[in-house]
Amino acid sequence: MIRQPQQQLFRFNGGVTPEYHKDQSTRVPIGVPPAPTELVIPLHQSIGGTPRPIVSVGERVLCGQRIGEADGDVSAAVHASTSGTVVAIEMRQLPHPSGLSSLCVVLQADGHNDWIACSAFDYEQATAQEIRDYLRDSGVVGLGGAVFPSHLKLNAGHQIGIDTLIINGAECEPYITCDDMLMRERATEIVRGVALMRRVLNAKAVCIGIEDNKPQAIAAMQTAVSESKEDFAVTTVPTRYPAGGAKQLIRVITGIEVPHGRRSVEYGVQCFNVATALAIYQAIALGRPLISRIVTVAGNVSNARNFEVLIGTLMKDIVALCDPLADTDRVIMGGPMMGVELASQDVPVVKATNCILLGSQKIFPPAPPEMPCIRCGECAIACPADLQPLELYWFARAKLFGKAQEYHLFDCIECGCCSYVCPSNIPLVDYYRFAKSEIWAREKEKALADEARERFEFRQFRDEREEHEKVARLAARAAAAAEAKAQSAADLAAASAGGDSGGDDATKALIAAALERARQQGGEIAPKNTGHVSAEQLAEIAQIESRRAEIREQAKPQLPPDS
Amino acid sequence: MTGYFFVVLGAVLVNNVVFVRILGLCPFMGVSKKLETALGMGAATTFVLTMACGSSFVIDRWLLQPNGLEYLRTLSFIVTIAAIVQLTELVIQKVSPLLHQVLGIYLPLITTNCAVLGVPLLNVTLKYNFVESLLFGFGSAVGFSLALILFAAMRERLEGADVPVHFRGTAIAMVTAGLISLAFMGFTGLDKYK
Amino acid sequence: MLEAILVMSLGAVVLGAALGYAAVKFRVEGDPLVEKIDAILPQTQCGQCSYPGCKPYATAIARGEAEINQCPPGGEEGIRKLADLLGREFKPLSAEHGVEKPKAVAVIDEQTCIGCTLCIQACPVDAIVGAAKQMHTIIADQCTGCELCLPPCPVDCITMEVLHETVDTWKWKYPVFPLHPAQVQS
Amino acid sequence: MLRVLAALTPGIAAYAWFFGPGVLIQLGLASLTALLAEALMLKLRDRPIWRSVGDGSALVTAWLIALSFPSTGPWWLVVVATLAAILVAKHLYGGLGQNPFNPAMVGFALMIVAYPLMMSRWPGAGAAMDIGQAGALIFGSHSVDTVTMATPLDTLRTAMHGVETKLSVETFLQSRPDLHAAWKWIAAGYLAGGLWLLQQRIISWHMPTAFLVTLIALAGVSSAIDPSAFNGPLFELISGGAMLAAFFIVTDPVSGCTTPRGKLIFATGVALITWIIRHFGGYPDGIAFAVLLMNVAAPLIDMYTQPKVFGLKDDQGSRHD
Repeated sequence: MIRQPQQQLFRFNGGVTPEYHKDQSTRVPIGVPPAPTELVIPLHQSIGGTPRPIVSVGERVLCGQRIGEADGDVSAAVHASTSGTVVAIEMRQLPHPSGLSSLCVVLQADGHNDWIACSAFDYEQATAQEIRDYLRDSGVVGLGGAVFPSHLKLNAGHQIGIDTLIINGAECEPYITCDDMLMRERATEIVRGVALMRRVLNAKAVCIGIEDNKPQAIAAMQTAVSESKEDFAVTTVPTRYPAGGAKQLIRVITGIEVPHGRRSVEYGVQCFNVATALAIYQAIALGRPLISRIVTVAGNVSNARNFEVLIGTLMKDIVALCDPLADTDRVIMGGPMMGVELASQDVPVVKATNCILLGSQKIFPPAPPEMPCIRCGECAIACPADLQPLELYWFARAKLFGKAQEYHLFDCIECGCCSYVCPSNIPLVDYYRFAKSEIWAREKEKALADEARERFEFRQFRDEREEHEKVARLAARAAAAAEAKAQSAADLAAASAGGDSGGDDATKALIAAALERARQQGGEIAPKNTGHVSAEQLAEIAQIESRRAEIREQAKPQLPPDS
Repeated sequence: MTGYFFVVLGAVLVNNVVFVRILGLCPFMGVSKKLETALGMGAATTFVLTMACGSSFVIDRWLLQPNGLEYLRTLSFIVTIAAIVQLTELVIQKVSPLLHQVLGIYLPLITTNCAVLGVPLLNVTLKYNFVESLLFGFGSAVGFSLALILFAAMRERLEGADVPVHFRGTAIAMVTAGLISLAFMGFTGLDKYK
Repeated sequence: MLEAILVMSLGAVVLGAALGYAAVKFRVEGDPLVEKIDAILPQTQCGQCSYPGCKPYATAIARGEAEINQCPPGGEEGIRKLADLLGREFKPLSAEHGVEKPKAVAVIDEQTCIGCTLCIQACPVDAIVGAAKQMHTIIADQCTGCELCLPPCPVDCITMEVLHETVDTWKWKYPVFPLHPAQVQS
Repeated sequence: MLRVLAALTPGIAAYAWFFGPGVLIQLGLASLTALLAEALMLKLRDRPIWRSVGDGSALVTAWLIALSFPSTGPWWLVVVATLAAILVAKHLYGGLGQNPFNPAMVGFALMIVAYPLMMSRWPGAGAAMDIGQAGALIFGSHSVDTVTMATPLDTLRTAMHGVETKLSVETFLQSRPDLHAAWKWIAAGYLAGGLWLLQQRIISWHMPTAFLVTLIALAGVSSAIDPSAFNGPLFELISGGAMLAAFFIVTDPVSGCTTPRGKLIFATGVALITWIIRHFGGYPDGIAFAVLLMNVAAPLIDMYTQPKVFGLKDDQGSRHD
């Protein structure tokens, strides 16, 4: 059944309508910042495995050249955003709430911006596997913020086909306008990308959902669709946060609720961000990998604006273009509802960076002190996932994670509606994030423990088996000996026993000798660190000799130990 | 018929074995930490108590009273109940090992559970007939289970409460039980209509 | 008096017979509880609990021979889970069995290692590779941090290195709660 | 919380108008006790005092206690009840937001169980009492029988189940029209405050509606069957603390249910138990016990009335074929 999405819309429960502040950054067109001289490109930019670096320090790379190779299927490649020289592959701070570092490729731009040879990808002739590999190697990921590798979503419906392809242009979070501006300015390319995706996915209907507070984007998309002669529906959805969440948008347009842990394709729906559609167009039709994205810079700046930023550009360089106000005291990646506060602006723009939001005491006044939860239920009314945030909070606060999971903690999409409405100013989402990461850590620990148990049990099993084998071997040998020399059995046994204890002693002596040598070596090795090459060599020689001595000693025939 | 109904209702609510008669507190405090264990304990007690009431009635009416051995009542009841509990434990261990683990040390506690002895003795005092005895036993056990289940659900939530350090655990559970007892006093006087 | 004795002994015989029959009829073998306890234990196999491995400790707990607070690697969290499973009261970690430490892995100083294989024999989870007279190394992913390889090493070349936080292992912190200092509930 | 206090004022004004200024003294006593007890506990627990005292939650508890107690009762009645409410029912559980029982109702239930006689001595309406007289009654001697009387519910109970079985509701009301009018006005005051709270979205419609509807239905049906033994809906609503309960007591979010279905079940349960205790139980009014009993059941009800989580609702399944 093909739905007629433009006729009937559905609603999701909950949601809030915060101040949007979107007009700040939509007054001027998307800007292009001056070419950066140094780019820091983190290898880990998408959900899944961290790509392996495939360039080396000192190597010259071209714009669009792959520098990180996808690690496994759930991963996406990383590319050089401009041409230049790799000056380092090292740990650099990431735009991550932890402020921790991860492996990055540092590129010194040469200013030429030489591209690799690009050619369109003939997806019509390609197999599903080839399309998947191509997109993975083009580094296309969801640009709405979740950075889920797109090839996994595009492949999912390849054979069977899906009912509805939804293109997410809702962009519900305050301040962020990158999708809005993209739709206004590049509607034609987006529509071409959507057409490509539709063919790959074999979708019966296509619906582009845009919130009704973006009339210009809606008009631009409608024009582009009618010009392209495609039968896409441009659906205006009511403005209500978080209508731009994939699950919420699917619900609004099709009425289907995709539960946690299920993929929307199981319900015949697939949802992509408009920027992802453009990236797919560029990858397939132009052969260009994903090396830039639109970033909104807003908040505490005098000239809020959107920029097309090369991945790896440092945030402070972009922010400087917008004249940040003097009282700026924090930088947030993403919007005020779901964004994460960063430790500094000295981090690169990554594929997930849809917005750089500067904050000050004036724009985001410090939250009034947290008051006790009185279970008023406002959060439950606002929750778009129909959860009971107050119960989740109660158990997350007390670190009763099992109970929190019973109350469906992992169905929480961290949209921040509950924190927004809470009259007691409780940072509810922080508690859920805390509880979730604790639970994940525990699950990881549990998996490790299970592995350790397996290995331990196998070791025990092996020890036992060896014990049995040894006993059997000895028994066999003893029997053989008894048969061969029946008359002097007693003598032999005595000799054997004597030999055994001798062997034991020998082993102990060996270890003692090695110990002695090692002590001496320890003394010799120590100065090595101070740079005495000769001493190092001496030590090496001594080691080799001692090993030889050991081998010689070991080469002597040893009697089997007896039990 | 309504008489029977009021026997059960009275035993469940008005004279709730835990909150009003204050019997069977050890398992009540011990097994009410989790809802599922509470359910198991409630089920086990319901079974044992109903059986105990039936069998003790039989023993009292047809063994002790005809022979003028009322003075052996307590003794023989204890023996009978102990045996029934043992039987229950063996059966549960076989049939549902999980329930057995969960009830663990509490199943033997039923043996010395004052509720299980007290209710049959009350039966005698109240001069109930066989059916009434069974119903009274059943009702008391249902009241016990109800108390246990409600209390367990409360305790599961209380576990997250920011209780002052010295009152954590059993202390606050006792306070809570006391307050529930206070609430159940509201039913006082209801049973005069039977 | 005679009747009383008769009645009581009759009761004893009947009930005793019933119990005896049930004990045979409903006999249970094996103890699934041990498995459940073992699943909670951290499987470091470190022996700090004074039992030779996690499984023996689990068995001892199930039999009621051991306390639930003897496992330092499991920490408070582990004790809490055991207390939940067994319906016992939570107890703080017993000091005589050790203290809770941050997770660490053993690292062999490859310069000093003499290749004696003693640590390989000591490792309960086969996380050390190497052969006689060859340098040994520890597979960090498989190391449980039990420290059992430390004492046998004749040259003390094994050290425990605390695992540092990475982006992958980073956890959201407990939110600041100005009204009440963060408290763990019992 | 402060708006809850504001919403109580019309009811208090009517109360003071009809029954004299005694209630104001009681309110003051309860408030003072509650604030001191709250501050003491916060101090003992090393928590910020002013912020928590200032949230007004202790005052709400205190006012509810003062309003449900006889306005000319001895001073220690209200003080002890408030102490029990704040110290035991609230702070032993960790303070605001953590108490499983409605603190005010714990205080009330405690006192009615301990001092049933004291708790049923209400002043006669229209007995023009100035503040001095009221003070003398509250702080002074116990020779107050001349001006006090039982609540209408109490009298009626005695009448219905006691000697004067022929006294019907109508005759009772006719005999004391002043009292009837007084209670009607007070109930109207609470109703007005409650409606304002609803309009302010401080409380949701679920609880008051379920409570009142259940009470009216029970009273309507039972009085239709046997008018001589049961009260009509109007009497049921204006007597006791029914209106106060509907908007201010049952709606306590901390100790009640939080799910929409749970709220309906909770309030229905309170109304049902209240009605049962009023008519069959040993106490004149059962609201406190009913609230406490449903508090006991609230966690269980909440657990089993969780709304379906997004995507797990029954009316849809995997659509793919």
